Amino acid sequence: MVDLTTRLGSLELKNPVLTASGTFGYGLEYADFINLEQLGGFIVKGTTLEPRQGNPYPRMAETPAGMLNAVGLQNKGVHHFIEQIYPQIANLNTQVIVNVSGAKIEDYAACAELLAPLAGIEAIELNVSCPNVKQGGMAFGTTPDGCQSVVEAVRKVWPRHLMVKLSPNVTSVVDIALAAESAGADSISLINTLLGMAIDVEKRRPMLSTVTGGLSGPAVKPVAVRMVWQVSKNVKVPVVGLGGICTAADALEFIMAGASAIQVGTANFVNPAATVDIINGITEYCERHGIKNLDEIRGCI
Amino acid sequence: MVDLTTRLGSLELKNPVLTASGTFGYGLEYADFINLEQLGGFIVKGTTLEPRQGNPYPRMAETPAGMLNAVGLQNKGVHHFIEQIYPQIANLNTQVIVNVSGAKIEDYAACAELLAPLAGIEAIELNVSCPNVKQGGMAFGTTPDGCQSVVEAVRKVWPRHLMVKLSPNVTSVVDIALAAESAGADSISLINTLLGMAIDVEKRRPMLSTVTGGLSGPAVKPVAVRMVWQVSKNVKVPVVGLGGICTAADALEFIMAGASAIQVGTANFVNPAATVDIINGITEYCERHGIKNLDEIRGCI
Amino acid sequence: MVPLNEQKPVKKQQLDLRVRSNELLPSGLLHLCLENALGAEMPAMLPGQFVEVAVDKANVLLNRPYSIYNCTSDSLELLVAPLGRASIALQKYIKGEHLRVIAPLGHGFSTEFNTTDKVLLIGGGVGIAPLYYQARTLREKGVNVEVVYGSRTNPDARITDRFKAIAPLHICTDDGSAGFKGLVTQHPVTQACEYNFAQVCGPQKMMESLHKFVSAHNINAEFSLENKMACGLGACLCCVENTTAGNVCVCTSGPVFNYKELTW
Amino acid sequence: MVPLNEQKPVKKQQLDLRVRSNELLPSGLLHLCLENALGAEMPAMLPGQFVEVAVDKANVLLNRPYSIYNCTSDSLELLVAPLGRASIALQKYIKGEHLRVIAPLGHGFSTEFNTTDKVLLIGGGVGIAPLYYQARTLREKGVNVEVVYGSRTNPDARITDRFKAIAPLHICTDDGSAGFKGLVTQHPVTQACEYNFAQVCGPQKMMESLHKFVSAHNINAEFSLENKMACGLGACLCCVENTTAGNVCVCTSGPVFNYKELTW
Repeated sequence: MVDLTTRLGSLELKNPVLTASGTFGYGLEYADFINLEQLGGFIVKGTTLEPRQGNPYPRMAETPAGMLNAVGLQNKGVHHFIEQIYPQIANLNTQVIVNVSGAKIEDYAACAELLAPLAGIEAIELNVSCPNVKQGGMAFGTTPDGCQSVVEAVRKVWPRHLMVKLSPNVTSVVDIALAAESAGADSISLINTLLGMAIDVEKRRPMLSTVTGGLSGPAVKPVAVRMVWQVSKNVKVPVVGLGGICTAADALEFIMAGASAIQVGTANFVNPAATVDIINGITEYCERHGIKNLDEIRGCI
Repeated sequence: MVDLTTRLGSLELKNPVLTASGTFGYGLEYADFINLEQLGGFIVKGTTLEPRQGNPYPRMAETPAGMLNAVGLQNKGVHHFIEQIYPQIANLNTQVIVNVSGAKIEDYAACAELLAPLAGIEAIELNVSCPNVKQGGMAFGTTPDGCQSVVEAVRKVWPRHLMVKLSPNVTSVVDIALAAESAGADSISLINTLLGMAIDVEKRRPMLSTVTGGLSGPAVKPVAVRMVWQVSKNVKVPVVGLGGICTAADALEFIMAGASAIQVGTANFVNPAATVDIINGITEYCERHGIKNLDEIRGCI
Repeated sequence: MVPLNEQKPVKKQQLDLRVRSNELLPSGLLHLCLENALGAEMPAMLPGQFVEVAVDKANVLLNRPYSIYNCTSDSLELLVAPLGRASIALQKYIKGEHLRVIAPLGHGFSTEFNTTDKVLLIGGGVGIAPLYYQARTLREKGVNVEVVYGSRTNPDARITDRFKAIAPLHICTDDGSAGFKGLVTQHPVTQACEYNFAQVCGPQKMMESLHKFVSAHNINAEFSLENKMACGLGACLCCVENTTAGNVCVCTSGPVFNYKELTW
Repeated sequence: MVPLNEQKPVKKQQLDLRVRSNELLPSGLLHLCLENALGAEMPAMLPGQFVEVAVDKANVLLNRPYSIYNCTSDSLELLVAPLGRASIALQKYIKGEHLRVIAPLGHGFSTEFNTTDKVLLIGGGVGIAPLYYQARTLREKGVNVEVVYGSRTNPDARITDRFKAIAPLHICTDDGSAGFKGLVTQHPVTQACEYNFAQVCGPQKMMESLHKFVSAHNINAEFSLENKMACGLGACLCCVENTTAGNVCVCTSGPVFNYKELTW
């Protein structure tokens, strides 16, 4: 019997499969396709203190084995989440993690503080890496100091598990991860999207209203696995890997590279049951290889 | 009539299509498939002062819309190039550019100095961005200071066109480009490969002998176009774009993003006539759109 | 938001469908007829809803949204303009081959009307596709419906015959090769305004000019949009339309919008 | 480097080939027969050389190298083990479909021998593929040749019959279901050493043990390697083998190497 139970420090997951913020709505969008309670957990879309309209259309371009997006954190704000969404998902028997984003340090902290009283929200994921907002977002994620200051501010007001999501658009992701860890992160998730761009050469204009956007999907997986491997060898807190995971084999790559858990992102757009397929695939792999617990292979590279 | 003649400062190309170093051998490997003199030019494989055996096998892994390599600059050294290869390609009516790599600044300079007397070699490309050698290579390409010191040293001994090839594995590629420019680069080429990794989960081991390697191919194109766009908006010297170019449309994306010329890399492995197909495709595009000279669309984004 | 006639949400499903027929029509449109590979009934779908199709042969990452041309208890028909990489690859699917389809998706056209209502369906190009299923549905409900179909050139009899069998069809062509020569907006039936509800699907330019027209004449209308989308489920937030209620997802709040919601 | 018998370089070409037949043999191997889509003659290829095939249906980036099972003036035959993504997708190609093929590539087996020479070809699994073309070539030159073919289980008659028609064939199977039960190294014909040249293609483990054997018995031998490669043209430098001359490309210096070059 395979036991997929996964511990991220204080946070217990029934299996290592989470969903990436911004690819799974509030979970409810996928309830027709899967039983949400089968997941290790799901991370709801980037939530900010104030509502945000996001960037203008067009926001999406498909690229080879990937996609660019420029959503720009469209969301109805943390109050909407607390009042309208939380009651619908609070009682699910799975971890519901809120992705917290912002443009200013105070906004991150205020947002986290508002979430702190919510029973059942055992973790937030701090998005210091969104490439699609002009201020904040990725700016905090590209220097150790910037990262540290946001994490410290949120650490003061958020009492439970604090996951920090890093940008890959840096020279040394390990330095940023160490800064997040020293500032009190309980886990590190990576990678957010790579900054990219595409042009419609027939129309001679950018594919995105914002010109540049975030690249995700299978195309980025090799970069993501590399960064997860580098970071997990250098921090003590658990690492959550994401970037192009579509199959159980993809998920296992991240786990062997050192990830304690993984997030499924773009694949949710292609196959709404991707998460459950991956959970089943990991179980099947473990049975075939006589693995009782993922600790046997985690970080084996 | 479409005129594809391209000027990179002092360097004149009959069209903007070059080949990326390490993907086209010494050109001769492709002579069965294309007429090398149809190319704007070709950049021969990374050449170092001393011969290098490169990294152990396995050196390659295919990834979604991309490939990882860990060749590690295997080459027979600059003396071999000068004595054995140069005589075979010197008289071709196309630009032959030598990619110069090294582990130490003195090696770069010594290598460039040995090439300086070679008539017909109008340009070298300085590789400050190879991810697959332990010392040097990418290390020089990830800080403005590192980049500047290599470029300055080579600038002193290399009298003709000096192209500097940058790594994408940095927080701000513009800062590196500006350093290269201020140190005397005549053009900037980018991107070299993204540092990536892949794992064989059935065998539970890395796909590459070196664990990490350089990611190339269509997967990286959005990152490359973005960086070319950023750099070309910020430097005065011409920019040469590369990263996943397989078709004329891909090449035109880079040109619209601001590239003066482009390099075809991984596509040479898939279609040995890719370069000529791209040249023909650019001409066809220009005819269809009534474009007489690529200046009309260059940097239009 | 001006609500569309209320639509009970239908459970979304991933379906394993099999090609029953796949035919390239003379006009260049592709007519694809799918059946449930498992022999089960096709789930109920509403006119104006759409489906997402995984076009494996296209070597693309994302599924592609196509509107529902027709749907019965055992078949789903699509009418596709093979212009993009995925839709071109759709031509390669032959009878018996399988396609993974997510359906039904989105909010369709209003279908509840009074006997005094007169509905005009206006389609341009491949935008005619969802209007057949809508016309059929309205006729089955006894609603008074006519159709204006704009096409660059003489449209496929295979398409027009189906419409003619159920409702008056008015054809416009750009080149005058059939019916009225001119744009759907200029067609006498459109201009006469003897209808109190228009339902529209077609190229952006056509829809914008019709939006102006119905606004000026105070005719209630619905427009079916086709913004580029990644998921079709309301998760990716890529297909947003800037409506009177701000940016909303075309895939879930639409693809059909009341004209008063649109800020064109 | 110990030179192979001299081979005049053959011009490499990109070919548009058409599937003449594609059959999955009972053993699970795929037998693909291709013809020139332009009606032209197949370019001359040497036994032991290989081709690169663009398997579009596999949705992979790189071409795949396959050894040449047989080659005539109007056909190219491949024998493929459908285990990887690309080779599995090769099964989907039906008669009349096209494949882009780059050929011929690499340095093949030696074919110039004296009448006193006795050549033993030893193949394991799908490694038997290039040995048929080699056996045929040697027989046409009147060279004395025998074949040892190791297979997990009873091999395909479609393969063995072709060999039997031209040379003595000795079968070994792991499970004893046909011929000698055991490894090719253990086969009496291999052990007897009544040959002065061995040409080998098969799994790495088998080749290494034969390398040890021929080295111990001072029998001249050639081994065909299948290192992972990107281009097949000597440009990517990915498929290197660490030989006595250092890292050399299997795609151009090989795939066939003399045993003295190999550092196993």
